[in-house]
This record gives sequence, structure tokens and C-alpha cells, in this order.
Amino acid sequence: MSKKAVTKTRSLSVCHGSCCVLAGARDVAAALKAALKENLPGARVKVKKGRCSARCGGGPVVTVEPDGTVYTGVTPGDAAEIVKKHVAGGKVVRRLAAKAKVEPGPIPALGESGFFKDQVLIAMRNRGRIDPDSIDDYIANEGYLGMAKAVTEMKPEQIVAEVKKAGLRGRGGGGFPTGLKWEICRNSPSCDDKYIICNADEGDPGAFMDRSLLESDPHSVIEGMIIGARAIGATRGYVYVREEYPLACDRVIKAIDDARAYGLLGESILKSDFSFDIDVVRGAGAFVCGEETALMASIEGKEGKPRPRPPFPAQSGLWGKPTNVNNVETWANVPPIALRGGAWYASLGTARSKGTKVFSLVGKVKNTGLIEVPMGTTMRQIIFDIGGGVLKDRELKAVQTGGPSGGCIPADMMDIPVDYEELARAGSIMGSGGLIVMDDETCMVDVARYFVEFLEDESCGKCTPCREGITRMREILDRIVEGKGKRGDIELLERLAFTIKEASLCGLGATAPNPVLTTLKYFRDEYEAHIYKKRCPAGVCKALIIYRVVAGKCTGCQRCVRACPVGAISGPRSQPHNLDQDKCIKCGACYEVCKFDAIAGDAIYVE
Amino acid sequence: MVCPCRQTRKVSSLERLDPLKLKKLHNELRERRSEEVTIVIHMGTCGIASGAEEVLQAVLDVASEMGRSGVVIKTSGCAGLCSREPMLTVEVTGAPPVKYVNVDPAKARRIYSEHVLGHQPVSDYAIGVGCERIH
Amino acid sequence: MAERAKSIRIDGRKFTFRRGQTILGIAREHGIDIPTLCHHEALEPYGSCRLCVVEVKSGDRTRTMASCVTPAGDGMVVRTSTPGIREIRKTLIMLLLARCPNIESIKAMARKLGVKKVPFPKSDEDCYLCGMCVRACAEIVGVRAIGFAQRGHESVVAPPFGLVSNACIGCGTCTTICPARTFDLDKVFARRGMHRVEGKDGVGRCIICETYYMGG
Amino acid sequence: MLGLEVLILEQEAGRRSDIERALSKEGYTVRFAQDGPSLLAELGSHPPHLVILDLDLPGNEGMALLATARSLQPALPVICETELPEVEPAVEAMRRGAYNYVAKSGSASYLLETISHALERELMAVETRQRAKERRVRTFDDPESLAAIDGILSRHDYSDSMLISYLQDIQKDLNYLPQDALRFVARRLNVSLPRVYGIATFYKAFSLRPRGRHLVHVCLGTACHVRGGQKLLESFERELGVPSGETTYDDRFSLESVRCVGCCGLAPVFMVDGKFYGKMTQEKIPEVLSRYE
Repeated sequence: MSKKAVTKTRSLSVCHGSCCVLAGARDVAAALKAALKENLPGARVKVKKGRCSARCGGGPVVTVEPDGTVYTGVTPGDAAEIVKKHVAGGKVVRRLAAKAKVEPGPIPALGESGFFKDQVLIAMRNRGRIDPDSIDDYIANEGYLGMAKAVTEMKPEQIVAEVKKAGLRGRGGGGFPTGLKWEICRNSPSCDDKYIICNADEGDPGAFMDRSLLESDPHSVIEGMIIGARAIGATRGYVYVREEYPLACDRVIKAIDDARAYGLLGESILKSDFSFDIDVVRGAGAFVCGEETALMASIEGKEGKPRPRPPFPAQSGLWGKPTNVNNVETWANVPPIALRGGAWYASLGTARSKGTKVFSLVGKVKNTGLIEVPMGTTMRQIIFDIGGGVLKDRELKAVQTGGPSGGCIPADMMDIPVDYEELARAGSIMGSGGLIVMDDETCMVDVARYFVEFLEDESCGKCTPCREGITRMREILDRIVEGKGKRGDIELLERLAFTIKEASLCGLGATAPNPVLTTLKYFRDEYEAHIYKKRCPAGVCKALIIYRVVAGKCTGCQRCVRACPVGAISGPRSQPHNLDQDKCIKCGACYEVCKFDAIAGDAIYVE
Repeated sequence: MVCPCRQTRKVSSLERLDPLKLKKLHNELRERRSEEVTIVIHMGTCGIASGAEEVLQAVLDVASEMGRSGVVIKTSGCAGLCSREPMLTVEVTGAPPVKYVNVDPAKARRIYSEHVLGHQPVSDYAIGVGCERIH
Repeated sequence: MAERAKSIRIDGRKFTFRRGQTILGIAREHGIDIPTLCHHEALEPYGSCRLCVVEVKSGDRTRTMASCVTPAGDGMVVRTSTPGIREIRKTLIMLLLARCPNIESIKAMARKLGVKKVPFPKSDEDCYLCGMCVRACAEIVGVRAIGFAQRGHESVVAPPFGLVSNACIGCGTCTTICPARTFDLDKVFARRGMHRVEGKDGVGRCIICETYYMGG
Repeated sequence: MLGLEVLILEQEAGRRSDIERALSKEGYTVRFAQDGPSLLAELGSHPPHLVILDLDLPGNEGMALLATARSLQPALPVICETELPEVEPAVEAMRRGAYNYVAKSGSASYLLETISHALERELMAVETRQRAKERRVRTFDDPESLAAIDGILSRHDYSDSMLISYLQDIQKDLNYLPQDALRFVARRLNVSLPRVYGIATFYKAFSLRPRGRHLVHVCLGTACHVRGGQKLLESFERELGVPSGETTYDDRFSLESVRCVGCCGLAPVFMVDGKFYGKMTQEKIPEVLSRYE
């Protein structure tokens, strides 16, 4: 056969739906690659990881493109035949060809459109399929195989090397390379103990992937931690869970007990000489405990106040011992990396951000929920393809990412591929992955005020810039949304922002001004409208709007009359209602219930 | 609420495993497909908040009325699409799984009788067939 | 072979230092002034007022660090008074002055840093939460009779439940060390009828045994 | 309304019989006082549940009687009546502790409504006082309570690093953290009380005051905020009549806001006793609240 065989086949798409993967699709893909290399070296035929084609009963499924032949029930042993006969020879392998085409039924295939189409799962690989309380379910889905490999076949240095090769970065905020973090902690001298911690104090409002992961697949986090402990040389681990997440707490505790009973945790794991155990610690309601040093103080039974670094936790952490902290999603990514290797993981993603990221897609978007997409997916794809677009088809204004430490990305930047670097360039951060969609009814000054108030509430109060500065920022924003803003307020905000960012003791303070800075950067006109024109363009800020009945649209259904808590709306049935401005407290209840857009929240113009 | 499969599930001996036994257990569990139909109620926090417990109760009720031989009823965590919760998935062995959204007790009863027992997907409530792509 | 002495550069001058010394310690040793409000020689560094921030260049990273809690590193280049640092200090003292407009030490610091006007509404607190009293009680006296309560902007120094603390021995260290001189021992311990130790010059150090003792 | 006694001082015979008719129909027991001194005597011997007082008695006697009656029975609701309602005497009467001020020419149903509101408030006040009394009586330094707390502390070998966890468990049992309990914990673990107190006030989950029978948590996460969480909270404040962070006077609900409960997909969200209510509007609040007694 010639070295450069001319073949019409462009790609072999191996279905990577969970059913096919469970039936052995990965081995089939590997066999196809090998067969291509052996039989058609140099041919430009790709082996792709395909979406589910809804032939789940007969997996693994291979689709030859572009001719569209579908092979079902393929085994690795069939690979050579498919390559030789079909790819090189152009003849269909009758024995394997699907009996009939799948008729496009009334129910669309999950992988072909909508919410599930562009998602690729690694961290949430078992979602919706396994019973979180069943360790057997987890083991059936390759659970603890990565750990078994790491503990019995790999040296700790090798595990670290694989994680480094994977390019996995911390999924909780800063995006520090996980492998490097482990290495530093591993090399840190210690006379006896080292600790690892799973940070499940998911504080970013608008993000809930950690909760979901712990609730639906607690074993994957535990397995990740065991692998990490092996790599670092830790003897004890802690899962620090927010107390607002009682279900997650229960499920992790049950999972730990089950793992112990199987000998996967505790003394001599898998009958090896490696021992490691995990405890669960409940947080008590303090956002600042997401900060590593504050979190450790909290585990030690103290107030969650951060302490200066250095020394870093990797040198002197929990009880003064070297400690490694990673968040839930990071740990959940570890088992597949141990099982399949770093290169496998790094094959997804962008130049410096590898693998997938879980986002919580919420706010003013049609499909809300948790999504997992390869790094580099564009914001537009996420919001419009996966999210189905803005709620009520209103106009997209911005996307807030990264929680209170992050920023708002304006609608005209929706084509940026989402990864650590691009988000930072846009002035925001990845954070733990909250994506809050905002439409033209969201006031950006109000959003900035919201975050600043949040941080004021959550500041531990130790250092001056964070404690005093954030309060002052909130006061300024308060008067802006109340229509009492003054010339010079924006500059004062910027001055405070600079000082808080530079001089604060911990990450909470250092990133606290971000929501204000990004909204000032992209939506300065809204600030100016509030300060100089005394109007809120989005119709949110109470002091600057009035509600009124649009006579032409009001059908007189009386819903608003019933909803109004102060009896400000009146009028007989079937006639446009009256709204008494003197009584109105601007609670917006009428606006919420009106089905005919007959209540308008108008800006008060003072021009 | 206790997952209904916890009562029926045979807990494997829970002996301490070594690497070989773990692999063996994995293979056994993977092959274990005794029942004809599996119905999974997704019970993450969003699901429960949207009424997944009522749906589960409805499924258990209708199962005891109409029979549950060859049917595995189980729960899982979150399925991802919060805005369309409660969700459930029905998988008839040999056919692709079907995901249902915005399920309520009445819809659950119909899905049970038509899809679980009659093997005919209820297209009115389904969002899609097939499964999710994993890397 | 003798180890090469480790050195640091502060405002252009080169100094050698001992292991564990902070940037602030070295600077003060050589007469370089860095303003502080929560630092006390007798107490562990705390790093809360942030007035002592300096620009630290280490390797190719330049960062703003609190000099009282940052250990000196070999080859660090420190600048104690860049325009940015001065701006930060001014803003910080404005914030503190707005909180405590009537505390002498704050007013003096504001004068020193050239701050006259405060662009924020003033309140009238008598404590700026430097924590010296709390730390002195724990570190020097060793009884932990007072502590911080609440958090964030509502943080206060208080005995438990706002009542007399049983652990208090009435030594008066807290009142003497308080840089604001507002910690009113009489008020806090009135009900116990304990006398207070008069202290004039704060905590001093015994030149023979090197332990700290109450001044006065 | 059976068994509730209303004592009336009214100089006009016609009005007397009007009131008697209206009130008896509703099941109230009506008694009349002849004059000021006999009214005060009745208050001493057979205290009624409510007094209706004619303010038009000669020589401003009504106003004086009101003050004396209130000083004798501070909790007794008094409704004042007058022929010619004017602002100044009305203000004066309210200042002296009248529950309300009604015109004699007003409708009977308005009077009845006023009476029932006054009694309702009074009954609740009694109940609240009683509960407050019980609460004061219930201290947590009796051997039984201390043994229970000790049981919690022993779960982790009295290790002070588990302090936060102990406080969580104690609060779960007692609904809040009483002073006595904190003092006992400090003593038993041999840690300083300021540390225990500092932690109990630093972390949001802890309450040093008793809370209501049901806990309402309104989520103010970002997703809830942009979808109207703040409005939901304000609506609760109106509905329950207490600001966020407080407990209703009847101890039924405590209202608190919380920074994201991680149920963002269903925003806006609130929780009652840990049960989630998603995709909420202000309109649905009363119905949900009515499910909790």
C-alpha cells in the first residue's frame, strides 16, 4: 500500500457518550488510531471523540465521515478491518454496519442540539448516572481505578509529573498550577505530618458546582484526595464544607465511611503500605474562610481571619505543618488524570488552560444549570447555544464571572474564548466558575453595590483598607444609587479601589474592588447617568424610578391590585388601573405579576 | 428521603479490597445489568427544591400499583439543567436512555406506565434521547 | 566556608540582616522611618493597619507588602516612599481619621503624612482596632481576658458578652499599651472593684532579664 | 369571643344599649360602670379584658380616668369614644395609653373591629410575656442541660480545635447559643471565654439570641439578586413585620438573609427550615408562610 494512500475518509468519529464509553469506546478509539498508524501512515484521517448519536444500545458506535456509515458494537479487534477495508479500500464492513438508520423520532438526540450538545464531561463524568450513596455504582464506573494505579503502580513523583503534564490548574480561583503546588508541598521538609484539604467552602454567590459535585459524586473527590495525598506524602485530609450544604456534608461522610469499609481509605489502603484518612469539617458561615489561611484557622477552631503570607501553607499550614489546599472541582479532575495520564487531559483546552471547566450558568438566561465545557469555548457559545439565550429574549448586557473577586464582561466581548488568561485580560477572573448573565434590566451600579455590600459583610475586619475602605465604597455607591451622587465620587471610588487592592492583607481585600473597577471600565456611562442625570437606565434603583400603568396595555385584570401590598393600585375590572404615586413603595410586586407588560418602571428624568 | 435502591441493593461483602479484587469488582459491577428498565430520578438540591421528592414518591406509588418487576428505581445527583428540574431518565436495556424534564407526579405516572412498563417513550415530556459526551 | 551574609537594599542603601528579621525591623535599626500604627516592639507582628506598606522587588516581581510582617529576603530591593506608597498611606490615614477623628495618635499621623481633609463622613470611634490590648493580654499577661468580637466593620474589642471578664486580673496592661489611650479599664472592670495599675510610659523591657514589664 | 368581658363607662343611655346589642351579638360579656370611681373599683375587683371609655364626661374626667386605669392595669386595652372627634384630644388620649379613639357616630362594625384587634394584640402580648418568662426561667446551667452539652463536647474528646463544630451541635439542640452554654464550653475545654465569644460572634451561623420556631432564609446570592432577591426580602419584612435578622413577636418566624445557598439555577430562592422554595415571586410568599405554624 502506498505511503500516502488517497482516502476519501476524513475522520472516524467514535461516540463518546457515556454508554459507549462504558462499553469500551476508548479502547476502540485507541485501536483505530493504532491501526491507522500501522496501515495508512501519513494519511490524514482523524479519530474523533463524537457526540452521542442515540444508538446507546449498540455501543461502541463508530461513524465514518463524510460518508456517514455507522458501525455498531465495534470492538478493538475490529479496528484493523475497518481501517483496511473501509478507510483504505472504500468498502463497507457489512458485518458491523448498523442495521437501519436511526429515524429522527419526535424526541431529538441529546447530543445534537441545545443544552447538552457542546458539553464534555470530566469532573462531572458521572452526573445523573450514579447513585451518590452507592460506592458500588462509582466502582462500576471506573471508580478508584485511578487511585489503585497511583497507589500501586506509580511513584509519587510520577503522579506529580502526570498532573503537571495535564496542565491542571486550581479551579477555585487563582488558577495556580496544581502539579506545581503539589510539588512544592511534597518537597517541603517536615518532621512528621503533612495535610491536604479539600476546600468546599464555596462562597462565591452564583456558583454551586462544588456543592453539586459533592452531592452527586462524592467518591470522585475522595479518590482525588487519596491520589493527592499519595503524591504529596500526606497522612491526613480534611473536607471543609459550608454549613449551608447539609446534603453535601451527609453524602461525603457516607462516602468516606463506605470507602473505609472497602479498605480504600484508612490504614494500608488497598493492602499497600500507604495510609491516609479524611475528616469532614463544617464551616460556620464566613465567606473569608474560602481564603486558604483563614480556612485553616477555622479548621483549627479559631476565627477565620487570614494571616500574612509568607509563610505559605505549603511550608507552614495547618498546625504549622506543610499543607496543600485544592478545591472540590480540582480534586474531582484528578482520578481520570491518574488513570489516563496527563496527555489525555491536556488534549482538551487552550494553550495555557487545559481540560474542561464547570460553570454555573445562571441569572437572566433561559437554560440555567451546571455546564462543563472545554476551556476555550466562547462566551457566546455558552450563553446562546448552551444557555439558549437571554431570558424573555431581552438584550444581553454583561456577564459577571468570578464572584465578588471577579468582574463584569460587556456584551460586545462575548467572542472571547473562556480561559484563565482571556478572562484576566478582560479584567475579570475565572474564579470558581460562576457565570451570571445580565440583561438590559440589570443596573450595573446596583450590581457593583451589591458585591461591595457583600464584601463589607464578609470582611473579617482585621486590616484597615478592607474593613474601612470597603465600607466607604459602599457608602459612596449607596448615595449614587439613591440619586445623591456627587461630582468626584467616581474618582474617589477609584482612589479607594487602588488602596484596597494594593494594601489589603489577603485575597478577599485585594480583589474586592474588581466588581467596581470593571463596571467603571465598561459601564462608566451608567455611573454618570446616576450621578449627573439622576436616572437609572435599567430601571432598578428605587430612588430614581417610578412605576406607572401603561394605559394602552392594561387589560384591567386586577392582578396587580391584589398583589400591591399597600393598596396603591385601584380600578374596576376591565379598565386601565390607577397607580397612586403617593402610596407606592416601589416594591415592584405589580411589575412582577403583570402579564401584559402594562406596568413600566420608568426613570425619573431630571434634565 | 432514603434512596429506594438502598433497600434493594445488595451491598457487596464490604471486605477490604486489594488492587486485583478492586478490578474484579469493577468488572462484575459493570456487567451487572439484570433488570430490564432503569428509572433514575435526579435529586440534587435544585431537583429537590423543584419537587423531585414528590416525583419520587409518585414513582414509588405507581410502581407498587402497577408492578415493578424488572424495573430498577434509583436516584442520582444533579443532572445539570436546573431550570428544567425535576428531571428523570428512563433507560430500557438495549435502547438509548430518554431524559424527561419538568416532571411532576402526574407526568411521572404517565411516564411509568407508557415508557417504563410499555417501553414507549413519552415524547411530550422528553428533552432528548441518548447520553452525555465524556472525555 | 563562611556563608555569605544575606543583604537587602532599602531606599538605595544596602544592609545585611539576621535570619528572621522583618523589613520594618531592619529599616528601624538603620533609622529609616516607616510609619506604623499597630506595631509594638513587645508584641508579635500583626499586620493590620497596613500603614507600613512598602514596595518590594524580589526577583522580577514587584509587590506592595506590609513591612512589619514580611521577612527580609536575600537580594530584595525595597522602596519605602514611592508616590504609590505615599498615596496608599494617605488614603489609609484618611480612612482611619474618618473613623476616629478625635484620637491624638491618628491626628498626629495624619499631620505627619500631610493629610488635612477627609473626603468621608466622620464618625466618632475611640478605637481603631490595632489589637494591641488583645495581643498584650494574650502574649504578655497570658490571660486572654479580652478579645475581638463580631467581624468586619462591626468588629469591636470587648470582653465576652460586654460583661466583666472573669479571667481579668486587673493588671492594666491593656490600658497602658493602648495607643489611643481610650481603653477605659475603669468602665470595664468597675464592678469588680479592682484597682488599676497606673502606667505612664507603656510597656518597657527589663535590661537585665529582657522580659517585658509594665511601665509607670 | 365567648367569655371575654368588656367594661363600659358611657353616660348616654341610647349609646349604651347600642353598644350592648352589638357586643352581645358577638358573644362578649358586657358590664357597665356607673361612674369613674365605680369603674376604678371594678378594675380592682373584677378586671375585664377591655374597657370602652366615654371621653365626653364632664370636667375632662375621662382623660384622668384613662390615665388612672392604665396605671392600675398597664396591659389593659382602653378604647376611647367621643361625640366630636378632634385631633388634639385624640393625640392626648393615645399618649395616655388609649388603644384607639373612635367616634360615637361611627358604625358598629368599626367598633367591633377595633375591639377585636385590641384584644388580639393583648392576647398575643400576654402570650409573648409568658414565653419570655419561661425563657428567663429556662437557664442552661442546670445539671441536665450541662450534661447534654458535655455529651456533645465528649464526642471529640474535648479537643478545642473542634470548637466550631461543638457550637454548631449545641445550637442545633438549643436553637441558639445561650451565655451559660458558652461559659460552660470555655470552662470545660479550658479555653478562654473571649475566644469562644469571638467565634460565636464572628461566624454568621451562630445566634446568641433565641430564634423563632421557623427559620426563613432569603438567598441574596448574585443570581438571586439579579432576579429580584432583594425585593423578595423586603416583601418578607413587610409580611412578617420585622426587619431581616429579627424574630416575629409571636416567635413564629425568624427572618434572615443568606449569601447564596447554592441553588442559583432556581433564583430567586428562599428557604424555610431548610426546605427550598425556588423560582419565587412576592405573590407566593403568604401562601408558603401559611404552611408553617
